[in-house]
Amino acid sequence: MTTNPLPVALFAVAQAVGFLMLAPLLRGLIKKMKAAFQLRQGPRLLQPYSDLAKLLRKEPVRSTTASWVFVAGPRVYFASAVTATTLLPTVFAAAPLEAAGGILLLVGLLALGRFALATAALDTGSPFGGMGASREMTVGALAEPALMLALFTAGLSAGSLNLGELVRHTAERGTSIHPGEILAAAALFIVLLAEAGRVPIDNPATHLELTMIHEAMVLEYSGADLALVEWASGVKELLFMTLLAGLFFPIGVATSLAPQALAISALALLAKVAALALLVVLVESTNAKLRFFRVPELMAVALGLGFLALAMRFF
Amino acid sequence: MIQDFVILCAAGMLVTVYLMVGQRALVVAIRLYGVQSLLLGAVGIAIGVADHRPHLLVTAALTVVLKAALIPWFLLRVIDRVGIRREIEPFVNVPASLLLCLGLTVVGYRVSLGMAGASQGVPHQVVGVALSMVLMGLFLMVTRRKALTQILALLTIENAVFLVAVGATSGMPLIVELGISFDVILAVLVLGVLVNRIVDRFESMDTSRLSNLRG
Amino acid sequence: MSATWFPLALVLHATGVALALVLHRRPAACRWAAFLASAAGSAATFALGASVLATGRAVRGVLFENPAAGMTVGYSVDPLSAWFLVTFAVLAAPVAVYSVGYLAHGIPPGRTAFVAVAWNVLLMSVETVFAADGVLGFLVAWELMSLATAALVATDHESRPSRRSAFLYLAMSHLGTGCLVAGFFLLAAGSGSLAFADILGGAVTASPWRGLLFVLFLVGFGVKAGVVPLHVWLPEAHPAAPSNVSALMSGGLINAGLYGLVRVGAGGLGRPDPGWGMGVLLLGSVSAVLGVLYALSENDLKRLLAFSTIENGGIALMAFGAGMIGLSAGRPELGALGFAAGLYHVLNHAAFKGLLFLGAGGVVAATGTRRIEELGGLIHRMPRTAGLFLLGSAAIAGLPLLNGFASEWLVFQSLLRGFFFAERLTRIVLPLGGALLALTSALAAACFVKAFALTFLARPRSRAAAEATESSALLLAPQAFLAAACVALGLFPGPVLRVLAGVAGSLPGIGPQAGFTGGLAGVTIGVPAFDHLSPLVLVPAVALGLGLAAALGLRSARVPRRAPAWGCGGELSAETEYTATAFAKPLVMVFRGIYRPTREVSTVETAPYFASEVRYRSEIGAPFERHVYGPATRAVLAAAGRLRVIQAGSLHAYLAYVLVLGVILLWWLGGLP
Amino acid sequence: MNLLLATLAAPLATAAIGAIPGPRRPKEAVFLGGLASTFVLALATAGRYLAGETPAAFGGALRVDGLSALVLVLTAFVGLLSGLYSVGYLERNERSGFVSARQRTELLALVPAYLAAMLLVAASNNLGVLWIAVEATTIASVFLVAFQNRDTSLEAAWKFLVLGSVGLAFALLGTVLLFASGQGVLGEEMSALDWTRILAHANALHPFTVKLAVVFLLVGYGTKAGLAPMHTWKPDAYREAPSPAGVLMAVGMMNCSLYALLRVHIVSRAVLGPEFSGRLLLGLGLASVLVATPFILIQWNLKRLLAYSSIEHVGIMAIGFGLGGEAATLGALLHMTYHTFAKPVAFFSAGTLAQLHRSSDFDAIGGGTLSRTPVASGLLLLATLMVTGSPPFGLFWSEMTILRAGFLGPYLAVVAVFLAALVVLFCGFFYQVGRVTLGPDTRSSDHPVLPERLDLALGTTVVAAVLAVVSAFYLPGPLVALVRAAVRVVEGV
Repeated sequence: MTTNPLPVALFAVAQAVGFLMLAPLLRGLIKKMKAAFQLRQGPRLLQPYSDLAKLLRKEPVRSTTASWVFVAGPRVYFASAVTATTLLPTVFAAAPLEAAGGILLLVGLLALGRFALATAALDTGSPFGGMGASREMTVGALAEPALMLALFTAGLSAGSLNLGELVRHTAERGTSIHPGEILAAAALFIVLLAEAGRVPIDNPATHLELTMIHEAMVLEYSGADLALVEWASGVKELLFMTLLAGLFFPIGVATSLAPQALAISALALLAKVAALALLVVLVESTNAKLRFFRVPELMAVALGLGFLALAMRFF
Repeated sequence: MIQDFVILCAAGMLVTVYLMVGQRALVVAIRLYGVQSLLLGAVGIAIGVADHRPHLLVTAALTVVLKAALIPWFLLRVIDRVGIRREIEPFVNVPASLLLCLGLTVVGYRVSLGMAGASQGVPHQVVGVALSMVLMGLFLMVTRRKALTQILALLTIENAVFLVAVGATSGMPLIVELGISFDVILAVLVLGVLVNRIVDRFESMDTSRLSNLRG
Repeated sequence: MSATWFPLALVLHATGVALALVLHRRPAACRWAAFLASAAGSAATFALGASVLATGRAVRGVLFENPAAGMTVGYSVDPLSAWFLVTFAVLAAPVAVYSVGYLAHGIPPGRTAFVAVAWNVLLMSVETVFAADGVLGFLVAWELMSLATAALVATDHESRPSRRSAFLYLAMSHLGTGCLVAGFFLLAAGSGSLAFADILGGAVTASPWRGLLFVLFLVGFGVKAGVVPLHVWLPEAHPAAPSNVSALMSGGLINAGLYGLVRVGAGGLGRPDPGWGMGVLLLGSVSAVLGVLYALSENDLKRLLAFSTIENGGIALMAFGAGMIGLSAGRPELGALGFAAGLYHVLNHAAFKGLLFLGAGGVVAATGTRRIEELGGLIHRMPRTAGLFLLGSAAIAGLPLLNGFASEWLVFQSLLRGFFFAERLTRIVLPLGGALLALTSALAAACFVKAFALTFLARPRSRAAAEATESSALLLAPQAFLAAACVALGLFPGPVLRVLAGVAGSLPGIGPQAGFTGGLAGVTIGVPAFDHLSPLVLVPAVALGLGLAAALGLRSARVPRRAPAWGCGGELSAETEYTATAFAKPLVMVFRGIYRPTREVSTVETAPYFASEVRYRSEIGAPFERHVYGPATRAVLAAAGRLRVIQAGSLHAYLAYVLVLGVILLWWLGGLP
Repeated sequence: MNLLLATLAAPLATAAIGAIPGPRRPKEAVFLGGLASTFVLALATAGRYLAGETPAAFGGALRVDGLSALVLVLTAFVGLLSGLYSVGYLERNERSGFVSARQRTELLALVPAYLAAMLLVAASNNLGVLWIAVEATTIASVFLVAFQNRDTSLEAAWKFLVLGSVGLAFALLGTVLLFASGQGVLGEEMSALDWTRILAHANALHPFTVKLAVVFLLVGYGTKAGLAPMHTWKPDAYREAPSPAGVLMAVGMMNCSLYALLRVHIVSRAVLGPEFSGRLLLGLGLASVLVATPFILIQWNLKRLLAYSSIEHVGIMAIGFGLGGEAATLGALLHMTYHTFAKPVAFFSAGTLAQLHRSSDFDAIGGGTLSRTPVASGLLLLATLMVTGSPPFGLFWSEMTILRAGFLGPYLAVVAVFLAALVVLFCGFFYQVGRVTLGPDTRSSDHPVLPERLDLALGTTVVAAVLAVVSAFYLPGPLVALVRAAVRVVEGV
């Protein structure tokens, strides 16, 4: 890890750009795999890129009651997601901006994005926005303690809450088969489903007002505003998968800057993310969406898993 | 000999209180009070003569004149004016009252055992009687409804105090005693005035009706 | 020089009192004179506090003597006092300026002098609470503080809720004061001295009363700090007062309770027992979670903020609890971390809660209502207030780059850091506390999305809201100041923590080991680094992200098209908007075990199946009021009512008391040897 | 002429002149002049004492030591305040045509007579004189209680007199028993009952008889002081007595009966050690504080509220004396001093409210008096702060002193209960006063309220309030010296 500002900045920009570039691909991949499960052909793998490009060109329409908050929401959401990616070690066992902070800052940045988007959603005067915001904040509030417990389990066993430090520690130690950490990974996976708006918590494909959460929140967005939201959501999903992979399955993470090690690490990461994507698809395809008021129970399961993880890991 | 006489008189006073508790006619109660005061005077005279204390004779004479004559006369006058002759049913009926008074006497005597010179008898006996009389007087005030009975009970307590003063101390300083006697008379007069006003206002001497001020 | 600051501050406040009395017939002059004097007094205490924090040396002096009782009241500003004085001044000075503008419309002109007097007395007493050097001065100031606050809460005494809250506040405070009197005098009985330096220096380690003492202090100070279940007065009293006073109460007065807890908790009674820290942590967690849950369900803007105060007091307590656990485990550096975290949060809370209450005050003044359901759309009419309120909301929600995040981050550290050194049970309790803190923080975010968005965004839901006008500069400038404080405290935690290391180091149980280092670049916890935080590093990253987003949006969004939001074919209006009740509904349903909401739906049907009117009514249960305080009050009153028979008007009964007393005493005498 | 005798004679003469029918103005002038000169004479007497003399009269039956001097000054002070307020009170009633010429004469005669009797109590050095003086106060005050001549006044007067007489009979029995305990030691002349003599022969007295005597004396004078459970006459009497008399009873008489209790306590301590009477006082005091609590919570009348407050305060002082030790005694005597300053404010402001609303019942007054009679209501709130022992007022300091001493001593449980009761009392008192003063002005126009004017009565209240506030921050040096001298007397050092 270097403290010289220029390489750090370059590293950060590179990682952020990498996340931005790959995020639509992940979306496309999941859609494709889901389609395959349903024996459909589905959209092409790169379709999300085209969607984003088109949306970015389109003229946004905004509600007459909306204020600057409505405009700022997607931008802050986007910026927070992009910034969050720089706190994460990916290919190399260090995060570009690990000097800024660790797990807690990452969670904080995600909360900032959620706060911004939920606030903005209430600016249109449409009941959908309010409904979505309310539900999003509910799920978020319930997911956060579970997320924290899972992350604490990892952090406390590594002796540091800094992600770079943490991944270096786990990389040195190798993948743990300690049941505590497996439970923590499971809790984190449930949180991932919630944060990414996946079945059984949310359904990214629905526009039925009684079931949507995230979609309701962003219903009033169009054009570039919508593009930013979609893109940032993709980044967030990728970020969670990377986090899960990095913390609990550190196989292949490069601990040196040797090109070979980096290449292996990159490939390993892609494979892990793909595997997680497949897992998500499996879950999405084999489960029905839960009724909204059953979601807390799922979150309670995640919380319980997190707690058990902590208890098993340290007692 | 003198001691026996004193104790006899004291016991007589106690008996008058028992009799007061035991009946309900107001006139009889007043007369009993008169007898009681007379006995008190006798105690004073006996001790005064025996111990050669002339001032005791003065107070004894005062007692007889005031308490055996003047106050009963004044109270009888009040009764005549008001026209009420009997105490109505007390809060505690007569047999129970007598039983309770027996208990009060036990309490009084138990304490008096600790008095100085308990072995010699007089102070012990006198204080025992006096304390019993105080408690019984208070008991009378608690259980009887007529204002007049309450005054009588109060006077009984006063007599008990004087009994101690005479029997256990061979007399308070004269000037103090005179002051006290004067005050007692004043108090009785004021009480009498109040009774008159109460009767005028409420057309009754039943103090249990005076219960509008609560809480 | 610094020796005269404190008396000077008191003199300035006293001048404020005098000026207010002299000018009571001229409200405007009275406002300016009294509140500027108050602000000057706060400036003086700030200067004093800052100088003590800079030098680390305590400043002492004598204030008042009562020769008849032979009692002396002095002051002694050590770093801990200085920290609280600075915190208080940072809030009180801008609020005083705000008051000049706010009171012009917030209260009847005839009561200006009253508020100005009570205000200055309040400030005087709070400052003396923080600075008192002994039990008596402390108790005097403490009581005066309660009385002045109660008077201010009752400013609008014609309204029943105001009277009720003032009384409730007074009663609860007095309960607390009773505990403190008992605690202090018991404590003093051991050493014979009433000076804090003697009795709160950690010398009573061996007293058999230690546990009882701590409980007494916990209750006594806990009432003021709004600790659940002693908090019942807080959500009533804070909103009932004029908004400037609410800001001061929420941001400044609960600190008095927290101050006391630090004094006794951080080694003041000797090394804490392990149970104390656990108890404080537990109470803190419960306060934080319940506080934010009730805040979330609240539709009265000021009550919402008041409940959130309970939450933030709870967060500070969690940190203190972690610190005490550290101390009892013999790790002073953990103590330093926990207390520093809590103290940092106290300062931050003063800044953002002050900001939010002042903003709410502006809204109330502009619209005449505190009900969120009747607000909305104010961002168009009051853009500056809205912007500042949004910033405050983000800060209180614990979002990065702002101060709420910085201190909550530190509280997390104090909880998790203790994990490595704790005994079996605490080992699991500490991370669990962390999870509860996460929950609190996330719920706070939801709560303040609601508070801000439903108040300021979308359409106005009442005529008053539609016709509101922006607050004057006199109201906005203090808010801007506090907002700037929120940003600065969020971006520079390092320097703040360097100061706090000194404060923590001055506490009797801690000493110089800090367990954290702070510099301009950021904060580092533990050696080797357990975690670190450097918001400044993040600033360019976030700026870059925002720039990128803006650039991406620029291509199409230069002149966006405006259209009414889609209403499924119908027309959207203020009535169809998502309401505050609806916003909180999912969480209310999730936590219905705690809320115990009641629900009442009645329909008026004009024809079968066609309802002309549907009425919906839902209420959140108040379990402590219903199950603890209500029955307790009723029981006391019922007992008092039953005792009425003592004085039933019967002379015979009265005489019987004397008889019974006489018999008892004589019987007892007769039994004596 | 003997200064002490002059102090006692002045109010007596004033009373005699007051009893003679005559034109109003000159009579009032004589009345106020008499009370003022009484106060000045009392001050002079106390000054003599401070200068090192021991003013005495009647061969030592009257004698002024530190405690006497303190009580003399405080009582005369209250007498003067009460006198000023009496004139204002009569003037006000004149305006509304409530007072008869007989009543004026009665008030102008009884107030100084009552005062004279109280001063005699304070100056007495002799148990017999003490008893006679207390009896005299009873007789003087019973007419003040019956003053308004309503049904309830008669009832209150009757209860007051009967209970008072029982108490006095007990006290007399106690006095006689004390005398009996020193048979053959004290002698038989008048001075045998001087406590200077009793104290000098303390070791020769028969201990058990002294115990018996102390019990009766404490219960007896406790009745006059209004210690529970002998307190029951107080609320009735306070409600019925006109406010100027009320304050004499609540402050002057309370101080004087405490004086009597203290004399007993001093004797008892000399003979039996501090525990015996100390514990009794502690018990009676605690009972008083506890008894006052529920009735303040459920009170329905402003003046009865003050009566219960007065029961509370006498309880506090009894607890202070009972705890013993220099600190607690100082606390209790300071409490007496500060109470003397604070209580008149409460009585006068409450009296003004009652007079203007023509009743002291809460129902009749209604809420929101602050908007109808702002000055009196404001003063009542101020007085509430003082009386409930809130800082920075004096009673806070004295209560703290007592509590501090209590927590240092062995009676922790008693002190804890006491403290808890104080908390509840504070809340109850504030609740009741808040109920009257705060809130919207809901009174209907059918029952108009007399307008509040800055008349003599209200002026007196303001002056009393100013004095009370000042006293919290500054007690004159000689007064402090008197308090300290009284502490020495009580503590026997």
